[in-house]
Amino acid sequence: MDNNLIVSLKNIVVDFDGQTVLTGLSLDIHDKEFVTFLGPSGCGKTTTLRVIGGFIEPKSGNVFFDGKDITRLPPYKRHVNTVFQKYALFPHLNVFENVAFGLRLQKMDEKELRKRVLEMLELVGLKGFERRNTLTLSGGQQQRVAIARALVNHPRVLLLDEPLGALDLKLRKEMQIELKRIQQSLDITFIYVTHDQEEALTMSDTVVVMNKGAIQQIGSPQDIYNEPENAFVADFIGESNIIDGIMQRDFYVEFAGQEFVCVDKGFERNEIVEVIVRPEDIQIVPPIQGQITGIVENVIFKGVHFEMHVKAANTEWIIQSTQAAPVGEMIGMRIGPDEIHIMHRTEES
Amino acid sequence: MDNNLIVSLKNIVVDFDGQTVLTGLSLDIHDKEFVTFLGPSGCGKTTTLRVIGGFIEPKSGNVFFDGKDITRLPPYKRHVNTVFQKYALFPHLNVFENVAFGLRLQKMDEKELRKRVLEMLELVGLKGFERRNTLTLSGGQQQRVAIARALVNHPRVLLLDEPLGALDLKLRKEMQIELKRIQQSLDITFIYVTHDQEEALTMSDTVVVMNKGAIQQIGSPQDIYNEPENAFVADFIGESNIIDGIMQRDFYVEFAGQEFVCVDKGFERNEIVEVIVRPEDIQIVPPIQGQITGIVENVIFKGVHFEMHVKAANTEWIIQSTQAAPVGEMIGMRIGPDEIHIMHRTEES
Amino acid sequence: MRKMRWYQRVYMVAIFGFLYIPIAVLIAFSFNESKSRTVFTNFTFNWYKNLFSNEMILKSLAVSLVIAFISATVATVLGTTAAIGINSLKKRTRTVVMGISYVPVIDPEIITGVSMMLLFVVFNTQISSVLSSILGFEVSMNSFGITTLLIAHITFNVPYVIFSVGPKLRQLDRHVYEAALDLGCNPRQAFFKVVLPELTPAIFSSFLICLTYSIDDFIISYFTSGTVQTLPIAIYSMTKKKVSPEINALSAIMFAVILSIILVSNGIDSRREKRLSRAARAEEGKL
Amino acid sequence: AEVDVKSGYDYTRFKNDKITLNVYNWGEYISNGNDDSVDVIDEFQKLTGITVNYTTFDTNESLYAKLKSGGGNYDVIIPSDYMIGKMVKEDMLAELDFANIPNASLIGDSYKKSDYDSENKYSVAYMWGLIGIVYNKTMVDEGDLAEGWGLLWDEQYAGQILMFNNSRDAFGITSMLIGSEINPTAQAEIDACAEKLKAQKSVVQAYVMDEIFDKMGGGEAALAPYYAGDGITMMQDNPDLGMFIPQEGSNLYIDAMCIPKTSKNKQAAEMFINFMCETSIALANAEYICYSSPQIEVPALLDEEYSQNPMMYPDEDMLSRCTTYSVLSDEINSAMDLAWSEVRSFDTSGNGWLMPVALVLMLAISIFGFVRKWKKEHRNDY
Amino acid sequence: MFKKRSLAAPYLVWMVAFIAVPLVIVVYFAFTDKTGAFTLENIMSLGMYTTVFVRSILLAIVATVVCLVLAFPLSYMLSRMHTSTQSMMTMLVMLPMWMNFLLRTYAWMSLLENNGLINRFLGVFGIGPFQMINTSGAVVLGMVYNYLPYMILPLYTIMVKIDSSVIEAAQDLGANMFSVLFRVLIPLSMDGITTGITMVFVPSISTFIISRMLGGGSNLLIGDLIELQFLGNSYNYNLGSAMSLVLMVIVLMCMSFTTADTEEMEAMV
Ligand SMILES: Nc1ncnc2c1ncn2[C@@H]1O[C@H](COP(=O)(O)OP(=O)(O)OP(=O)(O)O)[C@@H](O)[C@H]1O
Ligand SMILES: Nc1ncnc2c1ncn2[C@@H]1O[C@H](COP(=O)(O)OP(=O)(O)OP(=O)(O)O)[C@@H](O)[C@H]1O
Ligand SMILES: [Mg+2]
Ligand SMILES: [Mg+2]
Repeated sequence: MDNNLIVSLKNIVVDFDGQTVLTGLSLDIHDKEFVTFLGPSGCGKTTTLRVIGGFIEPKSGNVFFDGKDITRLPPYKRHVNTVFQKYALFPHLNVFENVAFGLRLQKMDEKELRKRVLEMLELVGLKGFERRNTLTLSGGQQQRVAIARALVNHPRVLLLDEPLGALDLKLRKEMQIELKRIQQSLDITFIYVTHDQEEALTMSDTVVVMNKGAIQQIGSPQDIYNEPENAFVADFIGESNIIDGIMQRDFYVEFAGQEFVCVDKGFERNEIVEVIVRPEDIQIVPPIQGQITGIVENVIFKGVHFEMHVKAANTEWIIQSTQAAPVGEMIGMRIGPDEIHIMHRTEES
Repeated sequence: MDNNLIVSLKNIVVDFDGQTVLTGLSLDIHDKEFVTFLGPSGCGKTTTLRVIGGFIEPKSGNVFFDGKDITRLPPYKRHVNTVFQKYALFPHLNVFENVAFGLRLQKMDEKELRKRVLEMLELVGLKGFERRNTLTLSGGQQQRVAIARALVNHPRVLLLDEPLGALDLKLRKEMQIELKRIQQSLDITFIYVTHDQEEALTMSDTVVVMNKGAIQQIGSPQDIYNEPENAFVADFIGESNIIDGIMQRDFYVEFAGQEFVCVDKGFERNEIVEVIVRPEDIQIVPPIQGQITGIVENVIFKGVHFEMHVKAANTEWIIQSTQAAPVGEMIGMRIGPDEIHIMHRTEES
Repeated sequence: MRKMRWYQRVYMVAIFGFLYIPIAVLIAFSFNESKSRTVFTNFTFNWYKNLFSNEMILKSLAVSLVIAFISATVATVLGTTAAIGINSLKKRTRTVVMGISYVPVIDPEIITGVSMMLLFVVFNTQISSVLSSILGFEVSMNSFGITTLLIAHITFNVPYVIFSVGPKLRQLDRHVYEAALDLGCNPRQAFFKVVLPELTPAIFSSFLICLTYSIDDFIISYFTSGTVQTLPIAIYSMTKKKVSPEINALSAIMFAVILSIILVSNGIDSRREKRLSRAARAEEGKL
Repeated sequence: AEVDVKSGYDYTRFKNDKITLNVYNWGEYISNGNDDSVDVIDEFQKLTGITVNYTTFDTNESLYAKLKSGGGNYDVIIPSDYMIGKMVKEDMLAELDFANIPNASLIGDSYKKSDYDSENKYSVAYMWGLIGIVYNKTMVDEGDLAEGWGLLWDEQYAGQILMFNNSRDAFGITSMLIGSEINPTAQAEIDACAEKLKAQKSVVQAYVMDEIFDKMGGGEAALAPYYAGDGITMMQDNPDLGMFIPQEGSNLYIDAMCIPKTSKNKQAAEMFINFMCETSIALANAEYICYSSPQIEVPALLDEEYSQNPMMYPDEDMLSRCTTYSVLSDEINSAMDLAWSEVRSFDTSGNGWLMPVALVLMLAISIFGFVRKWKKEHRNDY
Repeated sequence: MFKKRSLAAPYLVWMVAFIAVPLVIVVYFAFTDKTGAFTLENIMSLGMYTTVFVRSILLAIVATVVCLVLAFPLSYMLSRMHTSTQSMMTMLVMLPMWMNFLLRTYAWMSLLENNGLINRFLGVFGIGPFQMINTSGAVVLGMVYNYLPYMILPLYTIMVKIDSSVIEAAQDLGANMFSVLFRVLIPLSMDGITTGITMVFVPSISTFIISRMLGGGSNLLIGDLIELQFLGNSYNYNLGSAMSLVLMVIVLMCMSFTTADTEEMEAMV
């Protein structure tokens, strides 16, 4: 086992009323990492987090913390703190007391406590808000209080469940940067849950893509974006053209009626595969130069670029480009070997 | 007056409790157009729509419909139907009855009514949902019911107040395309309200950008994006670098300590102006080739591209590019004459 | 929101007039010198003076207050614990228990009063002797009085507590409780440090509700009071006799007290609300 | 003001026992300190150190109901003649120890050993009086007074007549009108009275007891039968009022003080009774409530205005025409109650259509309710 | 969430002893005679009082309908006011309820009497006097006055939840005032209407104070009858219990039609 592992999940299974929500999930999280669980609604992200936090006992499987099995430990005995989706601040306490809550339970000496709380409030940028009622704070500020309240206990691991879900776009961007800064300055492990792929890509060291209670891919943001392991991941992270193809032999794939050179190998001969091409990776060229030709059906101006829907080889292709071709025109499309991602077919697709 | 005008607003002023919300707004809307009101929250978009719908009587000014003054006409006598922000479906009626509501009021013959309603449900893709309780529908489905309910009356103009505001991203994209399709297939006028710039750009024939109860710019999506008339529009539509500059003479502007060639003229000599540059319009080049040099402070992977924050000439620049420069490196930036947009300074900025 | 039309205003004024004219009449005639309830002769404060030397009224007021405080306190404690307990019951049992709890709320008061009275009668005549012989000492309510009144008042008050605390308990953000656990509270500590403070407003307001219901109750007390006179019973016996404007004086005082309590509590509330919203707005402005 | 009590009686022996006496009396039936009168209860408390919990009832029957239910542990009650008899019969009253009530000797002999308490063991008379008719001179033609009790049935005064809200008095009056026995012994007599009472309903404005003070005093009604003493009190307050005793005769009632068996403070209760028989107290009460006192020393001390009032102290001729209520047999009693309820709930107008209308309405509501519920359940089926 | 089932125990004991058992006793008394033997006579003899029952039901229905008609527009207006005004107005609606209802009813006596304020006032214009007190009309008026807030509040509570945009949507689709009222407003406030109806109907049908004070005691209601059996002239527990039982059944029947579920009840408490 890796030495700097901090949290390990081994074959976690969780049932709710007979319905399996986590199907034997295993995962290792390293110390000081920023790990993000990414996945569609209902895929089990929150559940996984609650298993780590101790709010749900898995039906089977084990949770290890620092090498020790903590599967049956109640939440209040774990060195893990949580920032809840809707903050869950104590409404009857002011900002200072909210943050001091955990320390007071430890019966910390008042002077030390003051120091720690004020320090933490300063860290999250809420100096001077100590006496404020939490209800009078804006969403972003409440979020900071929730973070300070969790961090003041010096947890080894901080769990964050869609902490920015309720904030508007602008505030969210700000807080993303802020959170990343806090994580780096305190040097602790963050386990972060979101269903926003951009957020996941922006902040994480490691992204864990989940679907239907199972892990689809674990990797760095760029791995996940550029080398999705299956169609689900590809589709979930950014828009994709997903086409059926036939792997003729190593480095050669046929799709849309053409043979393409690619960089993948190790498939069976003539295996039916899924070919994934990002919309921005398709080059528009004059029809004669194109590997595939198609007719532009629809052009949408998206500001930074145009999005075109192109009918070619019986498939609708999405192409993003800074240059628009007029609707109805025949265009050629070129795809480089690097831009072709080949995957085994999954049942779902 | 234009022949195919359908709705005209003339100098509309609306007060709420003495606070002026619309400050003499005038606007012409053509038949069969897809017009979008775009603006930040509280700028008066909903109010404008409600004036057209007849729910608010303006303090002064007139509303014309097909050339007739309808300023004092109650809502139920206008040939205009509305899709409300929160759908406002009748909770005590099922899907069929919701859609049939308007027709029943016209005492339409039952057979004809059934036909019309089912037709409309088919159009919005809700065939087979007739007997469902509206509360059991998903957001997108409710939205469709609301649209069907309005459209079944064959209005000349359909008003839509942030109809997609409550939907999640994916559903929203789907519905955008759907709405556009419906508008085109029925060939009626849509007046659409949103505060999402991408949505506005994607769907509209004409975008009306509003701020503080006044119209800032009217134009096609591309006009608005590429030729913003003022800094507010530029900033609101897409991300922008907005820098103070000095217009030295026609076609020459100085900013960030450099003189740039530009395509704008007609400013006073040495007038202090605002210079707007889109993040994707800045080219990264080796430092010696750059018009400006700066140091990369921060790189964020955004999937399609990287976003860099670059400190140069005492300003923070945002640059979007598919190539990332590493943090801390000195880079050069080039901006072409076409990419420089120059505006008179407004008090606000 | 549109301005109200004139006929809407007239309507509102008419309804509120209907609601308040009797009270205005009561109060006006509390200052009437003569005993007449319909002819105003001269202005005087005498009835107020008399009121405060009317031992019967003062005594029954005291009885009412004592009963109200005790029964409200007991009902609040009993009801709050019950609400928590009921909330943890299984759904079936919960429905049954809640169903029975509704009975005093739904049932006409007269039936509650009568049934309690019958219970006490049966207890006095049949059960008390049996109980005494079993327990070996005398168990008897002897006759109706403070005890029976208290039991009756607690009984009709408890459901109100359950129904105002219960929903609050269910609305309570589960995550707040979990946050407390997360920060190191054991379940017991979490209850007292987080859940209970959250419930306090509901508990307090249901205490106030009990207090007012209890002070105001006539019908149930009427059947269960025995020799004890609560204020409403005293008022009832006054309305039957030569009516003296002391009653008017009493109602004027009660109205003033209630009004000022409401105004004060409302004032505090709205001032706090204003402060909160102002602070929130200021924050938004800053961002 | 200090009141005089006869010496030789130790009123202070319970001073330190923290005793509370529950006294249950008719409304407006004691001198209470208003209008410069003596506050009898207060004087008693001051004198003896005993606390009095004084409450009131308004009919003999409600007193009986309250006592019977165990609803009150009263120490002194003041029911009327026939009710005392009933209670004696049902063994509800305690025998008095007259050693503790020496003043009982001051009660006139004609108020002892009456029919209701033949051995004079359970009661000490408090007041007595006749039932008369109170009328408003501005509303009633004095010539009509000759109609006697029939005046209360006179269509002329429809809607301005008040009537007793207790069965015994209502039936008593009626029997005097129709000339039957005031203490009925047969169902037929009761039925006859009940018929008459039903016939009266259309002219009656309201059935009341003590509310009469308010209503007659305020000129709300023209005619009302009531107890003579109260009538005199009303006349003092409103000079427009007059009162007379009909020539047919009247009921002579005696209200007497008793101690229920359940009393826990019998000696103190006896002390209270003794106190009430003190001349000064009896005088104060008689002056205040204007009833006739059975205490022999009182009449002489009363103002002439009172002592010469034929309403309070009628002449022998009148007295000979007056009867006292006696205890009725159980059957007659319950027959009377039943008849009375029937009278009260009897409605001459419109009960033909009331029933079907209500039924239809109820039915409509139920169907509507069912349909709604059914719909609601099905709406949530999805 | 914090769970502890045992906390319900004291209340359960209390509930059984003081809510359930008394009702059982009422039923027991209703079916026995004075000696404790089973009998149906009590129930059967109620036939004699049909008129009283019918009258009570009728008066209660009239009062309920009047309350509904008066309260509906008012509640609607309240629900469309600014939030700050709303809370003040609901306070104003509730305030009279805090006064002892005996006192309020008593005040109506002064107003309605033959020499009362209303007749005096009308007398100034040479109208009247009218016989108002001691009539069924006065009883209904007393009920309406005392229980009107019970109708206003549930209606108001349900109406604030009706989004203005739903009403606007109806107008938008061509509904004029009447269509809006009957096709949208009334169906949507149905829950409030039924709650209000129960809250007015139940106390109206069982009152005995109002009929005594304003009805002059000549129009007996069920409440008066029951009171007569327990604390009044008649003194017959068994008959009284039978009457209570019937009243209870009437009320429960109405409840079963009107109140949909427990949560609505909670909302109204
Ligand atoms: N307490 C519960 N009882 C029953 N089912 C539950 C419970 N909590 C979660 N579930 C179910 O478990 C599944 C996973 O839920 P979970 O909350 O982990 O999803 P999530 O990935 O966090 O989704 P979201 O992005 O919507 O928060 C869902 O299908 C949900 O309905
Ligand atoms: N009924 C009203 N009473 C008072 N002020 C109002 C009312 N309706 C709107 N306003 C005010 O009018 C201004 C414009 O409101 P409007 O609803 O038109 O904004 P909007 O552009 O639709 O904003 P959003 O995107 O948030 O819906 C706001 O400042 C708002 O507070
Ligand atoms: Mg979740
Ligand atoms: Mg809006």
